[in-house]
Amino acid sequence: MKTFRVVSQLVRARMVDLLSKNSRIDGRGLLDYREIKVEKGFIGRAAGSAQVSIGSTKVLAGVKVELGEPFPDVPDKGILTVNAELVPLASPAFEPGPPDENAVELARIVDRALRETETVDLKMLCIEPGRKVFVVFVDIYVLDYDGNFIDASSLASIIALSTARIRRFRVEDGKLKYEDGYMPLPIRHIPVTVTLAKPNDGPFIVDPNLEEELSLGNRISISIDELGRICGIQKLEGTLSVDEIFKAISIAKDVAPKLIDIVRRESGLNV
Amino acid sequence: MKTFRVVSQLVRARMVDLLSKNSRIDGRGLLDYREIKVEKGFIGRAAGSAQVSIGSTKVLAGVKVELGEPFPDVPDKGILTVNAELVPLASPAFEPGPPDENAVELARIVDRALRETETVDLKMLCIEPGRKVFVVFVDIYVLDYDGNFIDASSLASIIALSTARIRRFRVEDGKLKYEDGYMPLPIRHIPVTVTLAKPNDGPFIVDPNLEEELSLGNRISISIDELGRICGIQKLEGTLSVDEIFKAISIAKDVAPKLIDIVRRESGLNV
Amino acid sequence: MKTFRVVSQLVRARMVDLLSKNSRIDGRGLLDYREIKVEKGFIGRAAGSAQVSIGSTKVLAGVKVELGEPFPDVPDKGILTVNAELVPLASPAFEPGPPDENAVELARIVDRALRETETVDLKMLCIEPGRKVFVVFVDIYVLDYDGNFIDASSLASIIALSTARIRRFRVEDGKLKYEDGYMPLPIRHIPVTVTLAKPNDGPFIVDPNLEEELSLGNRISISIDELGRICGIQKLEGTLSVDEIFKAISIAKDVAPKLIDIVRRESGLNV
Amino acid sequence: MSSGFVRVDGRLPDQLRPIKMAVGVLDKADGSAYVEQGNTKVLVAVYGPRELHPKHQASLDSAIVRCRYHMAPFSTKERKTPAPSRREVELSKVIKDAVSQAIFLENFPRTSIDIFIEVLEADGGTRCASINACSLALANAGIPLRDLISSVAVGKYRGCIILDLNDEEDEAAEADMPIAMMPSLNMITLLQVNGVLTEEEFKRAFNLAVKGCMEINMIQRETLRSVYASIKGEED
Amino acid sequence: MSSGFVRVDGRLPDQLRPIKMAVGVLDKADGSAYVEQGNTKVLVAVYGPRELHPKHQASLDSAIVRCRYHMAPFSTKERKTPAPSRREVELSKVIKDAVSQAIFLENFPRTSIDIFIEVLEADGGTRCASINACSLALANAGIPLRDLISSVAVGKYRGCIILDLNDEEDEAAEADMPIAMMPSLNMITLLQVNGVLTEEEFKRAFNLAVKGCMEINMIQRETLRSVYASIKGEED
Amino acid sequence: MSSGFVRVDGRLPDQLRPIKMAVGVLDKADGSAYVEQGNTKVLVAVYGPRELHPKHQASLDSAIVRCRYHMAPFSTKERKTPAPSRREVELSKVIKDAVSQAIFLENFPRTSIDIFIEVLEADGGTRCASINACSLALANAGIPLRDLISSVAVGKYRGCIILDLNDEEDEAAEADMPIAMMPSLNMITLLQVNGVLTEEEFKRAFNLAVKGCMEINMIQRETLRSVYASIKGEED
Repeated sequence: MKTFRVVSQLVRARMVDLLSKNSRIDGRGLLDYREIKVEKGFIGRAAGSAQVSIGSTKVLAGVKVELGEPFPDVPDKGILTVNAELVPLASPAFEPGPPDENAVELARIVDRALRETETVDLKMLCIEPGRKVFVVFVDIYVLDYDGNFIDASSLASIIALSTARIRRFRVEDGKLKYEDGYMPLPIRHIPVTVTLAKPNDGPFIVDPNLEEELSLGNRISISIDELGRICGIQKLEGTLSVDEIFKAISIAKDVAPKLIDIVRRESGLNV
Repeated sequence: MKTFRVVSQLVRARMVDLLSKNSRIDGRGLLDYREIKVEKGFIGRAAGSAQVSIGSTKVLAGVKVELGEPFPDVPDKGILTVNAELVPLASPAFEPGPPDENAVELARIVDRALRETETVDLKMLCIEPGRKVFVVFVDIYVLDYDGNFIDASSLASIIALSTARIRRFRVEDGKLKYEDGYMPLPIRHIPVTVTLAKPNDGPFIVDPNLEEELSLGNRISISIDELGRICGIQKLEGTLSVDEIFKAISIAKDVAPKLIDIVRRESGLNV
Repeated sequence: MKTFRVVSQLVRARMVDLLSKNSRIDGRGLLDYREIKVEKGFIGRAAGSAQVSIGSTKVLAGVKVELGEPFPDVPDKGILTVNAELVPLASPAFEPGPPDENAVELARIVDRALRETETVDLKMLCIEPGRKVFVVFVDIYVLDYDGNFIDASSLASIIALSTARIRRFRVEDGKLKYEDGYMPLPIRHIPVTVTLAKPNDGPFIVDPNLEEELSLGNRISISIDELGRICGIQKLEGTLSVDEIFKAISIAKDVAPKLIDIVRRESGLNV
Repeated sequence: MSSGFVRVDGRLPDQLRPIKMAVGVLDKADGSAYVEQGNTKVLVAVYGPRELHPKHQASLDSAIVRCRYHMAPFSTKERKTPAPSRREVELSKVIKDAVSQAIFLENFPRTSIDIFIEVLEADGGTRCASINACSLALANAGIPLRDLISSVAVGKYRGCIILDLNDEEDEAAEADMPIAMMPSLNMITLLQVNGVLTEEEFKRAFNLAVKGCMEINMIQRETLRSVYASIKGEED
Repeated sequence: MSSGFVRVDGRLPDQLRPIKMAVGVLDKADGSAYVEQGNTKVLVAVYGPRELHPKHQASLDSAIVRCRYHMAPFSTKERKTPAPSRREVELSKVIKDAVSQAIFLENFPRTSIDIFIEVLEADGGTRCASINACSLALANAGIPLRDLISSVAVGKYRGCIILDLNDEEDEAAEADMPIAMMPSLNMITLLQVNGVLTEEEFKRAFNLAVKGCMEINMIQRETLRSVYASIKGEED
Repeated sequence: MSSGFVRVDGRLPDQLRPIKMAVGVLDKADGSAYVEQGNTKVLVAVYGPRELHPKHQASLDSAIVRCRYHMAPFSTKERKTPAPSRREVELSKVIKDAVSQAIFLENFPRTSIDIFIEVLEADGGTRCASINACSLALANAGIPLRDLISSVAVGKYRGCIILDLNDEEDEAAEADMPIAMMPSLNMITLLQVNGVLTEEEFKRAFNLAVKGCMEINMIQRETLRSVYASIKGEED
């Protein structure tokens, strides 16, 4: 990533000063997300898709389901694979080419929350153990980058997965038989990710915008599922004290249900 | 591609002035090719090969035929694949490395004319549908670049294909049986490509040399087969009016038979 | 490789002057190796491993043995493959990335001596001809580079191979059956490599350190096995006269037995 | 021409698919546009004119245009791997060649104008939709243009010349021919023929394509006008 | 906590594996360290602060840190191909983020500090062992540090919170959580959770990890002290 | 030596294959040469001395030589993929090392001399034919040389030492040994042994190779002389 335009010292000072008064540069409360908009299903060639905007950050996630071979060490499970691209449309700081460390980290954060909660029941996607399974591809496209692409990507991915429809099938003696109509993927949980940032001296905020990301120096992403369980943490830039980390988790647990409700509303998912 | 030595304004002005008098900087008529020389079959390890010189532009095409698997969507056909390399021997502007956009465009122009006319009868190259077919590799090597590598490559490719010899075979119950002696590939058509260029105000020429390519600004490649059919067009640099395009096609149709005659003469092909 | 710090003219002059008096800048005799230390078997996940230090040059070689398919042209033999990495820990001149020409040359020099002498009896590593064989991977890691990584790599590789242990197996009707315990790889020879260098006017030395490599200009690596046979030569930088080459071989034959003794001592190999 | 032949999606031979266009859809890009033609969906961002790194690639007397046409993995029937295919490399070049013609490059020496195209869904005509979107995105970036560039494909399908092929038609077509033009200047900036056509068929197809470009040009102009009007409205 | 639960290798839940540390193990690097935790073995070299090429990547007001975490082909159960995996790319980044926090980067504008990590054998906890070694190698290179960084993983294994997982435990664990901290400053510089934990489990695990880091920090300090002492000894 | 042993192609053990050489065969290159030895065909172009980009790779006190040995996909029995193999990387290096020795590099500081080799057909001895062609192409480019470099391989084939192996012989040989030398200076610039030889066999093989190089050198000189003569002729 190229360096971003530097945020001026003045803006940074004003931002920190406002934070000390529990207020933010764009008028939000400390623990408020920017407006979240969801548009789902508009990529007809994908099994599922969702475009999530958080303020002017915009992420499109698409789900494709194809046949493939299972991994040798888990012969009786389908495969889930998450890929992220920071396409150069989204920011003057993104460049064409294979995923850089930021794109890889993003994909792996989203992947881990889905994988560790067993959100997609991969056993249901096995056709012939050791030979043929369904492969679920989640492709994340960051289209417009104004900060916090992690939460937007995580949200777009779980909505795309939980609204995806594949051809109805059954398995008979290890053979795949398609039936009429469509069915959802077997989705068991709703993990979402909450990203927090803070200045060295000052309170946590959630959903940092780009200026805040560039200014505040300390950032952490926490994934929480609908049972309130921690299903992923990634400390990003900076340092945090032990107490600050406990505080961050407590905030994330408070905030996550709002994101989970969005997923439930968009998908009709009943978990 | 690195930038070429710039053609001086003087040369360019003189070139355009001459063109307005229906004359060219190297004395050719507007619709004349430079001298075309063909040397065929000199790569013994290739099934077919041809080196075509057009003036000092020199292209070597080689054909190899190997066994492979068909594409899943056309299980009963062999495979034709065209690859082009602008090797750094040919020009100070060419650099080592994987094919750049110019090499890819060249390969795809040649490929399209062969593929769309079904010049190689790929059905004849199927051995066991869905499992085993012959793969025909056409590899284009631009060895010396003094303009118009497209026509030279197209000509070298069709001559290499139509003079190629493979071991005589028959297919019995999906099994390949080799017989004594050699046989030609099943070649059904003779597509050739005619490239034209023109200044913004001035007439078309065919077969631009390097100085003309760099100076004239507007260029188009038109593929024509022995039936007079258009089997490929690629507008290259610049812009052309509707009438100019119709004019270009008309010229290409007039000029193509001379190239087709060369192919017939070299290959003995009777189509 | 980036350019190394240049050795000062003064050091170089002193070095050549000393050589003319049969003496070296670090006090060694012309045909003496620096101290050679071997630590073997310390990578538990490798079938065999050896770290060889020659002075402060340090190379770690690891051997892995896995199942794979034989090459089509030698269906009844296992596979030996040698890979070398000049990891950037070892020198300010090494950079991360795929092996450069120096790493490739190193791997191929070590590979050739092992392959041409049939040091590993690959016929013994065939399980089912044409389908299943053992693949022996030798991975060379140059960890600290103070000159002469070729001899150190060659020595580390043959010690890692000759001390490797794999699960005891037998083959019954083309099926692999594992038995209790471990067995060595079938090692038949002990090829080692001796690298020599010389100034344009002056005598040969063996085992040049980094300063000598950078200063002396002419270098050659000669591989010799326990039968005194030449099993590989690579002239590296510079030029040598015909007589000088004969001289170099004669020195290498004199010096090699000391290296071969080290291998015998470390491995208990009885060839 | 519309001789009773009805197409797989019910259109007449000379009928475009439904079109949606929008500009300024991205926040960070200097200009952007979104175009839908039938199910084909493309998003384009323009950055520039901006300083070029590395500098030795810059041109002393004009801007250079860089263009990347890229397909999202979920845009195609089978998932597309993200690494650029040869087809994408070629289309990046021909789109760049087509679009550059409209830009006053000499106004911006030593700079680059970077055009990034993402095909979000591919159902035929993606290069044409891309060019239409590029044109809007360049205008949206405030880059002065000789003319808007409008693009559409025609083809020969079961012997009939048809306009604006979708993917199903494209795959079965005897020939497919995308063109792009500057309608006011009547200049062609892209022309490709994939397939076999007689000269007479080519002329008919070409004329139909020109007619299609004119229609698309109207929609492009309307799209920009409505944005401009709304901006003016806001200013008032 | 050490409630009688005995682990695959006989350790108690809160027990570290045997640790070996050494510094200055490489001749050419500006600083280096070797760390063994159980069977996990890592070697780290530091080059810098040094001039940065290409120069436009340099920062005018601080050093930049570059870090490569790489696994030797023979370090893993199945041979690892030398090309960097996505996992290695991510770990390079998180280790860089963790370690940079301790360096006075502003002291070395326009330079790079390059950290090269080779995992020689991987038996769990490689990123933590790497961070421990980085810290020692930076100190060995004479680069002034805010604090040593100490790192260890904890995990939930069959319902029990355990310290310093080996590979067998890691693969079977319900959750795995590497942390790194600057113990004197009580600041966390790396924290990842892979797996599912309740908030209460997280707190227990986290506190155990902090305790582990403190133990490791003692060994790091002892390692540096003994070297320093021996150098002093030599000087005398 | 030529003890009645007859080779697969009917040659005597110490007999070269038929050789064709030509210089100035390419129009755009600064120097070029084409060499055939038996069925092996190589084409070489030289560009330079020319300015080097990026400049930080340049050397202040000499030219640097860059060399690419590359095989055409149709040059080999099985089609070769265009991406460079490890063998091609190694041969690029050893050919560069062999050829550089003849060039007065110190005459052209800050420049590069770029040598591009394409093997058009490979039937054994491609590196030697390449070196022979490089030498001619460098001379053709007007670059002053210490001496022409001449190269040939020898081998041990069914116990017999033979000269200038073709591919069939090479694959069956017990040892294969390419050498290159500057005959007037009697200096060896390339020497490789692939295979197993006793010291006595090595000496016999080596002496045969030197003899072969001398023969090739005559043909190289004749090739250049005839060109020079014809140029002189034209001038007259």
